[in-house]
Amino acid sequence: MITGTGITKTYKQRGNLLGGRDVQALRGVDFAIEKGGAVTFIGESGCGKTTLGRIVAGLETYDSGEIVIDGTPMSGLRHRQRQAYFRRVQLIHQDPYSALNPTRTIHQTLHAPLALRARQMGRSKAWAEERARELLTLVGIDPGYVLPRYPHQLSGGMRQRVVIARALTVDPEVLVADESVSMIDVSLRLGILALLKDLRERLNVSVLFITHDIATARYIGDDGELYVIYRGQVVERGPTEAVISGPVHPYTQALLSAIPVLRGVERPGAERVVPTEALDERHADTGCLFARRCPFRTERCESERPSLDGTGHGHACFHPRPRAVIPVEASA
Amino acid sequence: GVGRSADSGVYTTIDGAKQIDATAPINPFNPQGNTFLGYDAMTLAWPKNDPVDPNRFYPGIAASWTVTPDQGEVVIHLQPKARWSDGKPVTSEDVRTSIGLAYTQGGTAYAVDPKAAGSAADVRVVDERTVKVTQGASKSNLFLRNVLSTVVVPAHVFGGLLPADFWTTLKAARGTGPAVEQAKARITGLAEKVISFAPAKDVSAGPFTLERVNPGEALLVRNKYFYANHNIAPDRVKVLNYTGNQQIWNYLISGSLDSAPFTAVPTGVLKRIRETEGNEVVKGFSPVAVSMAFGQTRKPYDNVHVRRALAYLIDRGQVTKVASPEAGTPAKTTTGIHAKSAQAWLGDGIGELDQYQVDPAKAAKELEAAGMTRKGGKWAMPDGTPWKVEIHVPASFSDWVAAAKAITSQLNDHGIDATVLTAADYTLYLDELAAGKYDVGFWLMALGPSPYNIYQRIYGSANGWQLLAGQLTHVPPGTQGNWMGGPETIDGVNPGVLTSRLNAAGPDEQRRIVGTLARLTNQQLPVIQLYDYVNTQFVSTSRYTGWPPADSDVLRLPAGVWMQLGMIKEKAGS
Amino acid sequence: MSVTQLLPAPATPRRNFWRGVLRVMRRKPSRMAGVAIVALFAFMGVFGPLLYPSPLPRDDNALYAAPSWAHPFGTDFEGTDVLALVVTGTRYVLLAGLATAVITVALGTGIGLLAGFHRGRWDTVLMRLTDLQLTIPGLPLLLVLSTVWKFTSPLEMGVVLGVLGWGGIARAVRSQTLSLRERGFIEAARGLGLSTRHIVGRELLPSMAPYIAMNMLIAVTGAIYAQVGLFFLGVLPFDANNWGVMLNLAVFGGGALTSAAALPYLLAPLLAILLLTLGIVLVVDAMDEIFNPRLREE
Amino acid sequence: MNTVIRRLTGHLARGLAMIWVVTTISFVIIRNIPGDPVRGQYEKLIEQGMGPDQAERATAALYGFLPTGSLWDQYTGYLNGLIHGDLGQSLSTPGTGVATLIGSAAKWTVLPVLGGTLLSFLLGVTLGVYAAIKRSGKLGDALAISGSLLHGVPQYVIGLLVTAIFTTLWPILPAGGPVDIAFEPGFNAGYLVSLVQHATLPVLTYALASYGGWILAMKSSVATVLGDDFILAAELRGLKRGVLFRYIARNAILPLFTILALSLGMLFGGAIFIETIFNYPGLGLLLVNSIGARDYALMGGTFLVITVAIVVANIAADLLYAVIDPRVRTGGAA
Amino acid sequence: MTESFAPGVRVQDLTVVYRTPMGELPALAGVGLTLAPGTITGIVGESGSGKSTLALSLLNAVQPPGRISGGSVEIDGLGDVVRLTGDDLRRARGRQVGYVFQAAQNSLNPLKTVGKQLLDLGRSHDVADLPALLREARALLGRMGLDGGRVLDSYQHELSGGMRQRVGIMLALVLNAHLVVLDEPTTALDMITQATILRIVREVHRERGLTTLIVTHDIGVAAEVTDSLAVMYGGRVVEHGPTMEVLGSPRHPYTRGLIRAIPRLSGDIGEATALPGRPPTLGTIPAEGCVFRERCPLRMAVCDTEDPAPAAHGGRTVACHAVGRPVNFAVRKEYV
Ligand SMILES: Nc1ncnc2c1ncn2[C@@H]1O[C@H](COP(=O)(O)OP(=O)(O)OP(=O)(O)O)[C@@H](O)[C@H]1O
Ligand SMILES: Nc1ncnc2c1ncn2[C@@H]1O[C@H](COP(=O)(O)OP(=O)(O)OP(=O)(O)O)[C@@H](O)[C@H]1O
Ligand SMILES: [Mg+2]
Ligand SMILES: [Mg+2]
Repeated sequence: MITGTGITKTYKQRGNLLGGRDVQALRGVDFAIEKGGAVTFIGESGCGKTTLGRIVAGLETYDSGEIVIDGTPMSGLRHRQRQAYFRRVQLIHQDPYSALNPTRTIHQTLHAPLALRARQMGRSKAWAEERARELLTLVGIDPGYVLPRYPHQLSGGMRQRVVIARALTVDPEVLVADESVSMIDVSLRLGILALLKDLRERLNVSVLFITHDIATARYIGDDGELYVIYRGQVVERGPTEAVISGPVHPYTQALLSAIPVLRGVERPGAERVVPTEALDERHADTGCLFARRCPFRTERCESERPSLDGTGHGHACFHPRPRAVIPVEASA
Repeated sequence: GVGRSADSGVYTTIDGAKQIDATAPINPFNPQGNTFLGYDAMTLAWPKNDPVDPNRFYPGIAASWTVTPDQGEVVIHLQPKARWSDGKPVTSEDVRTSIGLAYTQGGTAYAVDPKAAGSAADVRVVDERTVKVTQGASKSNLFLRNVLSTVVVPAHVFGGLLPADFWTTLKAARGTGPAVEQAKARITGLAEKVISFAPAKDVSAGPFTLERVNPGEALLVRNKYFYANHNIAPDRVKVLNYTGNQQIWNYLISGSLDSAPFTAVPTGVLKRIRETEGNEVVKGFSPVAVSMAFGQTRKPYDNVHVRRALAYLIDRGQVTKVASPEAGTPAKTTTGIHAKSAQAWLGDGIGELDQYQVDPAKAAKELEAAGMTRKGGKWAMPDGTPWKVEIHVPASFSDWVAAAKAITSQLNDHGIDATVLTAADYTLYLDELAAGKYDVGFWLMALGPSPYNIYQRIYGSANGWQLLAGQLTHVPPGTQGNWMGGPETIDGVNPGVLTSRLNAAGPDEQRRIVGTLARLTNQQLPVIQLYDYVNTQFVSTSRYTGWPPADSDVLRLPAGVWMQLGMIKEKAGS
Repeated sequence: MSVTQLLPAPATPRRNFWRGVLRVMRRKPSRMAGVAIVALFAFMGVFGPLLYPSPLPRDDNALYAAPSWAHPFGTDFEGTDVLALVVTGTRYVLLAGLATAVITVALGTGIGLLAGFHRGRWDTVLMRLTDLQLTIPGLPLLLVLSTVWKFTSPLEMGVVLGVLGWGGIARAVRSQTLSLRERGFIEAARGLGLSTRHIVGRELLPSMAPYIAMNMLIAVTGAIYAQVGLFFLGVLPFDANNWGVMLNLAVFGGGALTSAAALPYLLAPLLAILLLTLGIVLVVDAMDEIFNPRLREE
Repeated sequence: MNTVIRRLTGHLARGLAMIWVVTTISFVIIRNIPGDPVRGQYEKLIEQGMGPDQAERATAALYGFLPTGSLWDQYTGYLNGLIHGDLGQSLSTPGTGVATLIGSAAKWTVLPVLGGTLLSFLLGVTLGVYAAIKRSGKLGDALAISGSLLHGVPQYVIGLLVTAIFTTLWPILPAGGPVDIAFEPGFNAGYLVSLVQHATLPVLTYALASYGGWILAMKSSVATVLGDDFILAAELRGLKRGVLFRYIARNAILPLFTILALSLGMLFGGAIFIETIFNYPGLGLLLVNSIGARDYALMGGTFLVITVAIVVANIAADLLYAVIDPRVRTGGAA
Repeated sequence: MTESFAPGVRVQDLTVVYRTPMGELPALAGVGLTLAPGTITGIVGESGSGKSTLALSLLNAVQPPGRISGGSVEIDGLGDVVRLTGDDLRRARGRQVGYVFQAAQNSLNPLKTVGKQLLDLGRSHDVADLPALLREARALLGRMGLDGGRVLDSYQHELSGGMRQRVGIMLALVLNAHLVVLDEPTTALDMITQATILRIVREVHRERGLTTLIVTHDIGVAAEVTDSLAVMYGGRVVEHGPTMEVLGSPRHPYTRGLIRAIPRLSGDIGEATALPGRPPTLGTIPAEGCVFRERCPLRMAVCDTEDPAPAAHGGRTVACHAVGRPVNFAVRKEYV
């Protein structure tokens, strides 16, 4: 169980003297990842999803807030101890092409962490070998084929599976999957999504899924939680299915409206929310962060910032209203 | 023809004494100064190149002179028609000012310290064109030479450098009492000002004046007021800069030089030079020899047998052939004197000396006498450790490097392990040599014609004898530049004392001393004389004629002096 | 999973690699020539001095002899065969070159890795140092240094040249490290808790190895040239023969630039340098292609 | 512009620090050089036929003003002088300021260095474009290999070969010196022709020695740009070949300008071999000569000037980049 | 605005090969495709199926080491583009055929402002009235919701991804081209921007009367904007027909599999499944037989030896041996 409260992060712009604006990537984000649960973050480009994922994986520092892993607050710990905790969170990179060392075979890639693991747990070398095969089988590829090969000899889907297998070598509790399927061919995407779902069930790992394609969130687990993040703030949160079928925040609705409709299979929803203008980091951050782009904004929105309310399906909006923005099946 | 100065009336040459530095002032007291001896810089007289007599001269600014037998008093009569290039006459006052300026620089004849041998005690203007210079108590037989070598500069240009009270200060500095040091300091304190003085333009009493200079060349034009203007053929003189011999070779091959100073030259290059139309080689006497010298405090060179053995193994003819076939003659033997002077100094005495012909058997015997042993074809030190002869030379002297390499090759042939080690430059070489870091190094010697100068190179400061303010002292090896480290006396003879006596001795005594020192040097071999330099010069007959013949006594003088003496004539038809 | 699926370990990729090498070589015969040239020089460096009697024979009657069958490049000022001088001089030259390369590469790689990997304050300090090294004019400093310090052995020479020449590599390795660091696999290794030693030694270095190897070759040539140049200028004391000494003696002693007689004496070491450069250029050209990722796509 | 000024101040501060460090290092090294200018001068006088005593006194007078005091005093004195623009007095050319000597040498270095570099830059860049475009052809290959070869061969090899060819085998050009003295300096034909004649071989050597580098740099730069999407995009928009060529050239040459600035700085120090071989009186030769004469002040000064040239070139290169590349100029992410 | 003339395009038997270490391999093998005048046609397919190659072929712009080795591309008013060379070809590009590049993010010269590049374009095509061109460009940009003046004064790095893409479209249309090829116009843009761009494409298409070809690997994108849809696999067009029909009742087993593999917002999650196997690359495309057979649930013996020829089925062209057989089709249909 990992919880985060009030996580903020500001990137200081260095080197670039003229554009010397700081970027507030996260503005007080709360989240909780249950053991074996699934949490999805969606949002537009640049709204802080990756930053959050990296913070959770311990690869990035944060300015304030607290992350608690299994009841232990991280802020009190020394660097080394913290690292040990964060080892339980493994990041799966977006790009399976750069996530594997091109000069090492899959065997070598998997062996390094497993050998370490074997030493830590007092197991034999043979165990490490066996475990490598086990993990590859678990992620659905043939160890015999894959082990002696170099990454460039594998397809994107296979590589992504290898990356997942590598993350599993340390028996993590959480997998952070940042856009893990966006670079994989359409025909193979579902396979990876299904694998992640499968791992949740079989190994009881939780998955923190980061994407800008909401549809994929459904395939990680319909029992999961969905967080819609905008300019570093969570604007809507709730059970995945509930948010998708009944979005109340105009931003969520805009995101859902933008998803192309598979005409012939689906019909567009009755309503559609289109932002009044494009995202611009330079927009003022007084009031509601979305106000400038919101077709439903009122004066209040421009002066006051709504906060995320309640538990369960919550939102940060002064004018929440469900709208039928998502497409419906053509046959229905 | 690039570089070929085809335009008539231009005489192209090189000043062997210095590299041209365009930023330096037109000032003969500055070592880099842009004045050229014989062309625009004049001395009172020009020394002849006599193998034994240093006191023979051609007239310069001085038309004539008289000297007392003990050289106590020199009276100089200036050229009656001498004028500066701005038309002003050259007067006795100019000479006196020049001597005053020389005092600030510390010439031998013009040492502030009265005890210094051969320094002038008094300078008196007799009349407009007559000056009298008297020598102090500590006499030197080189006094005349030194006085006549005085460079004369115009008082109306340089005079301001001397403060009004200069002569009284000088007198005070040469006297006794507490004020002496202060006065001395004031005189020497002028040195820097004199050296850096930069006249706006050249005012010369010589046949030419400097027109302009750039980093590569200097251009001099005729001085129409020169007293012997009818003797001067060229209208202009171009002095080329050089940084290495090979540049001179290049100029010669392209035929652009009318005359070139002494240069060592490899045979192949000489052939090319000769192929150029008009080029001729003139050879004459040069009172310099090169030797291989030993650090006698270092083993095994402290042992005279070892030095003799090496002398028996070195084929000087071969060394010369490799190193300097054109500008050297193999040393007949080691006397410390150039072979040509030796004939005059020693006469038949030479025959009694060991010639050190190549003789491996004798060498082996000498080595054995020194306790050296032969193991597997290689000679080893008496204690059995390997012996390696390391010969040091400065990298910039190509003939020395070649000679040293030839010697090591020969020694290697005879079972002595030998290598050449070079020093990056001459300065560094001298420094390390003086610090006693070398076993064996090359050394210039036999600097005639004065016998004192000859032996000073062997039994002078390099060997521990320091002559300061007329006082001779001996310092132990390894200190104050005593790198040769020879014994202070050998068989009751103190060579240093004898050498310093040469300074003041009369002709007979000089001959006796030289004989003793030559024998001693031949037997003890503090150095092994390798080859004697030949003054090899190049002239081109394509534009000018009237060159000095081989062995002429003007050969060491600049071509400007040849012109003054009326030798150089424009070639008919050119 | 059945046991039969145990595949022989990574034999295939390795064999592919060598096959790739061969193919690259064969594509341009000039590359073969390059390898042959480099091999020739290596051979001369190792066995050259053994091929001739020591000391080298001289012929007093053939000073600066013209090229002939007996002396393909003529003889020098004391009648020694010039070719023999070039061959026996190779060892010294190569040794100093190698020493320099090792030091340059070790220092450059070490500092570059350290700076790139640790970033932050380390990076700032090390990069300032690198800037400094790159700012100091190397050749002038060498000239000045050569008067203070006598590089009596090729190794000493190598140390100094190395200390004066690591900056370029350090900077390049740092930027490589920085870019590799951003690659997922380095981050993943850190996330897995692998040791820094593992990450640097097993993940980073192998990726940069070809790059470093090429730099090393280039450093070797650079060092050889600097060293030969110093000998040529005559600022280094010399005791053994080597190419730079030959150049110096030919130009300043033999008048090679003046008379054709000594020209072969000058040209022989010049040709040796040209040939060695050519060899190395061709080999680097081949390496460039061998290690190019394009080749891995098969 | 703001960016440029801010960059400039930062660079200046760092550049000054760098110069200070280099100055200090060179000061320490130079003061530890063995070899004594006094003894060198003494032996020189002896060789010129001066008597030993006379030579001794003459040198004493000459070097009466050698730097004295502890190393630290000399150092602070030196730095103090530097701050006031005083590089000290030359020992080998007594009475002349180091600054004067360097100034007159620098102008001779600038001429061939600039000429040679620009010539090779133009040549190399043109051929580099060609080599990149004809990458797979025989000629392109030959160009690339010859480029690498010339780039790899040290300057002095080229210098020596050039000299051997043009002054020995086929003597058509003067072998040394900066200009024939026979001509009045100034804007007259004879002087200028002579100037050019004398500079030809050094310029040629610089050009040959560095053009290979330009070929390589330009080739790889063009290859990179050719691989860039916008070139294909421009082609697909039907832009004329000339326009397309300018797109490629401008983008490819941009990174080379900074290298150009840097190499100009480096060349001040790299001129040593060429100036020695051609006896060209520039900074390199000055440095070599000052070392031979143990002229500490001149050595330090020359070294300093060479360093400053490099630092200035570095700054210039960066600013140049900032000025000509809009991505840097307007402060966007590149 | 001039009266619209939307050209038709007929691609016949187009073969494009790339030179690789293993010899010349075909990235397009005998592709036939017709773009009806005034329609938006989409090409979808996985990575490496030859979409970009086909798009480039429309401009005879296949880049080395590739070359068109056979077939023809007839464009109304231009003739066979494959035969065009030199200046004729150059003028056709830009003036008659507009191309929006796959990586439009980097399709602008970083050293020149958009305006300057626009002028270069005008000069290259001998536009006499450059001010008018600028006005037209500003109008187009304004149409796409941008401040034309500001954009023309901007460098590439000063524009966001969506803005760059719109500039790319502007440059493709500003010379009044009536055939526009867009290669992956929305890849690397986020959802909301993508939706905007797609809307613009659709509107501009209608307003200017264009024939448009959109290449994408995202079927959703194609579904949003296209009238007809071609599905590519391994260098072949395996199915082509009206978009609604192709998506609503796919005939080719690959099309079917592809649609089923798309994660969707509505519908039963359990229905979606990934295609087994992996898409072929140039080196792994089978030399003979059906290219899809390795992953095909309907594989038959004939598939191993014979490459199915495209055949018309109603308004559609399908290249599959199994599609001719109603039995199989009926059996499978129950699962769709
Ligand atoms: N290392 C960094 N330095 C400076 N700014 C950064 C850094 N990393 C991210 N940012 C900025 O922080 C903000 C959030 O970035 P982040 O990568 O977390 O967004 P994201 O939601 O993952 O976007 P995308 O969907 O494009 O991946 C962006 O404005 C980005 O420019
Ligand atoms: N320059 C090239 N050299 C060799 N093969 C190439 C080259 N360009 C493309 N190919 C190959 O040609 C085939 C078709 O490539 P193409 O770029 O047309 O595919 P695509 O459908 O556009 O894929 P993507 O969706 O990745 O853009 C691929 O298998 C690809 O590997
Ligand atoms: Mg992200
Ligand atoms: Mg594509």
